[in-house]
Amino acid sequence: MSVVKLDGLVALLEGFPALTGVDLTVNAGEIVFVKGPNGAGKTTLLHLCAGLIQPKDGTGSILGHDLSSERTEIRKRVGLLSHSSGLYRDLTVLENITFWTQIAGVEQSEIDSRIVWALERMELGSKLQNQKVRSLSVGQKRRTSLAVFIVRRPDLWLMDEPHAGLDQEGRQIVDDLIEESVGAGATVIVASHDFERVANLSTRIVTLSGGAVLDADREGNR
Amino acid sequence: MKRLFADIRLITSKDLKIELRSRVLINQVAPFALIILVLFGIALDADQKSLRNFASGLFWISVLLCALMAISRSMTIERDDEALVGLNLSGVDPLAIFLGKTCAIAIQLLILEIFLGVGIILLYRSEVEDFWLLVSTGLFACIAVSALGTIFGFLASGLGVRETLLPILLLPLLLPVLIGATRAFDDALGVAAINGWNWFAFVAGLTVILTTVGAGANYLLADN
Amino acid sequence: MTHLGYLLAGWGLSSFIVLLYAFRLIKRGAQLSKRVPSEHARWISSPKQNSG
Amino acid sequence: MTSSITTASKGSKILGLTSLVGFVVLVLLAFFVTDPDIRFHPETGEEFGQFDAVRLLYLHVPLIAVTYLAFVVCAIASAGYLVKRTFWWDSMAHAAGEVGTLTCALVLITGSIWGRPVWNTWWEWGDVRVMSTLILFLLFLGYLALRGAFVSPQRAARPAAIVALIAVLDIPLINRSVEWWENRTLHQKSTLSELKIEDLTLFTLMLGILVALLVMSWLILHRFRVAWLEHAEFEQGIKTAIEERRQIDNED
Repeated sequence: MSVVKLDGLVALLEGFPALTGVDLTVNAGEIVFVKGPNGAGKTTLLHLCAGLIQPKDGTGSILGHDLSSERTEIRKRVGLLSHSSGLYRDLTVLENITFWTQIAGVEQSEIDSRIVWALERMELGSKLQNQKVRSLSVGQKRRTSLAVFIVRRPDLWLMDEPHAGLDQEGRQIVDDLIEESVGAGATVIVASHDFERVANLSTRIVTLSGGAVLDADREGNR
Repeated sequence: MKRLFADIRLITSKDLKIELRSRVLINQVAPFALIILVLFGIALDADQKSLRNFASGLFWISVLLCALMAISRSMTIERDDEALVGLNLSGVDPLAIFLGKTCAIAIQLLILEIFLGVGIILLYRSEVEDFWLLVSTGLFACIAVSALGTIFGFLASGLGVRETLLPILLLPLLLPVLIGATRAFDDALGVAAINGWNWFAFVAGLTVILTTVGAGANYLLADN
Repeated sequence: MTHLGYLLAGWGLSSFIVLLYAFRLIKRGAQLSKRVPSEHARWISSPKQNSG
Repeated sequence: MTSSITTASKGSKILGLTSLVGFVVLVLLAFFVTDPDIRFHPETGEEFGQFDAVRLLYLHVPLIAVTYLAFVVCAIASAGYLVKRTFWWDSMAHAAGEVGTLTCALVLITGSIWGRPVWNTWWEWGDVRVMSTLILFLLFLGYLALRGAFVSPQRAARPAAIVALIAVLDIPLINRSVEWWENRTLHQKSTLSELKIEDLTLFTLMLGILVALLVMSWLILHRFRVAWLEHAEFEQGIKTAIEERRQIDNED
């Protein structure tokens, strides 16, 4: 079953055609590496797949939901790790994760265990947990965003430069997480400039250029 | 329904917690309110009697100006690191976001109103004749202001000119609230021989209407 | 005629403003028409059809 | 005006010409044929009334009528947009909103000019209609400002429609509140009923409303077409931009 199915998709960003006609199919369990120069439309593609943008033209479906009319459904099931942290600066790490877990509608009985799991997984120790996000380093902030990202357990992982700002150890955690998630039935799309690293991780490499797919059939090194 | 209330509480308490930490209200908006009161006093070059007569109007104008700041701040919280995107992806009912943020703004405004109320009593020597009229009008009017303010905050959010656009969109629409609340206060402070409770009823009606309109507009505004 | 000044001001100003606005609309329309292919101007093919 | 393309069509030209002719007839009637408003006090026999200032009402009253009509059209078109989500409704709302704001400004100007000799003031606080009209004007200034703040007209459509609807819904509330605010109004129950409404006066007034309607239709029609073209130009710009981006694509 294809998790992502895009057909001639055009998307605008403030009147600029960021995507000029994307055809792309991603099947369940794939780890797709989206590469391309700056401004190729990688970020917009991820936002589109997350159901955040109303397509201008073309058709598409994500996780079986129509991209034009059922975007609310899509949003509930995808996770988006974007450039900005998506965190509240004046709340602590723990408060942020707790808020985002609760607001995502995770079962009450499961909330605590999930939070503990996410914090452990991202190696956010108890000292860090009580620090305000404002006072964190770039890497620590990224780890917190990742913890918020995984705690929801999305079916489709959309990750924009997941390794950016992380140290060697942090990058390894991200790689492991991606591996595990696919084992657990998720599908992953990673946009990145870190060719070596992500190519080794992915099952397929998609090259984006000028807002369209240049090549979607290259195999990854996984 | 239970989920809705839980989500509203979550969002409201989150906003209030952020406010407690960042202290924008206490450190910036409250002094601003105080400055307005003082400036009015100086600019009107008024004797104590006319200040007392104008007190309710000046009070509500100050509330409206502070509300603009509170609304702006409330939107900035969600915009700074794109937390709003996360809220949209969380699958939470847009109504919960709207009501949650409205509640948070309303609570902050209420605190400001208390502060300003003490201000006009001390600075303008206003005398309270009907305490409960004062309280009920203050409560309802600030809900109306917050509800409409939240909607227009969302409407204009993401626009570079939000700070300048918000006042011209919001203030004319709030004129009925301003008039109603001012007249009710006039009676409560004993500067006009009118039936303030009638004006309170008007304000309460407006609050219901405007909050409903806001909730409706919120659904239209939420992407689908 | 009493109040002639007021009368002229009221009628004159109003007509002037409307004419100015109308003139600017026509100018803007002509400018845009030059840049946009005429198939978008539905009123040309079917002039009887009002408002688009 | 040979083959050059404009927003004019045969229909709009006829409409425009009719408006012009109607306006000339209206001016003749308002200024030369109708009588000034002069009345005599039943006891003292003193002259009173609006005298020739009444001739401003043949302009002021029709302007009020079309202003309210334009805002109603704007609200209906906005609702239409929210239901249908098509550009036609959005353009109509935009056109009606802009023309309505223009006529609303004229209502305020002519009202003020009329008020000076008749009420002895340019501006009357506490008069319900004066205040409500001013607030209405400010509301729609905000509406137009909101539209102008968006880069892409498509993204402006929904917020603008919501603002227009809220604004129009707010009008009765504003009206109520101002009316109760100061329980007084200079406008008598109706300014007109106070006049000797003769057949000719009434006819001139009706003609005025008709002419104003024609002018308003002409303006909205052309504003709509401009909006339509702006939209087409925007779409065309996107098309070219997409093609350009694809070109770069192929060069890679």
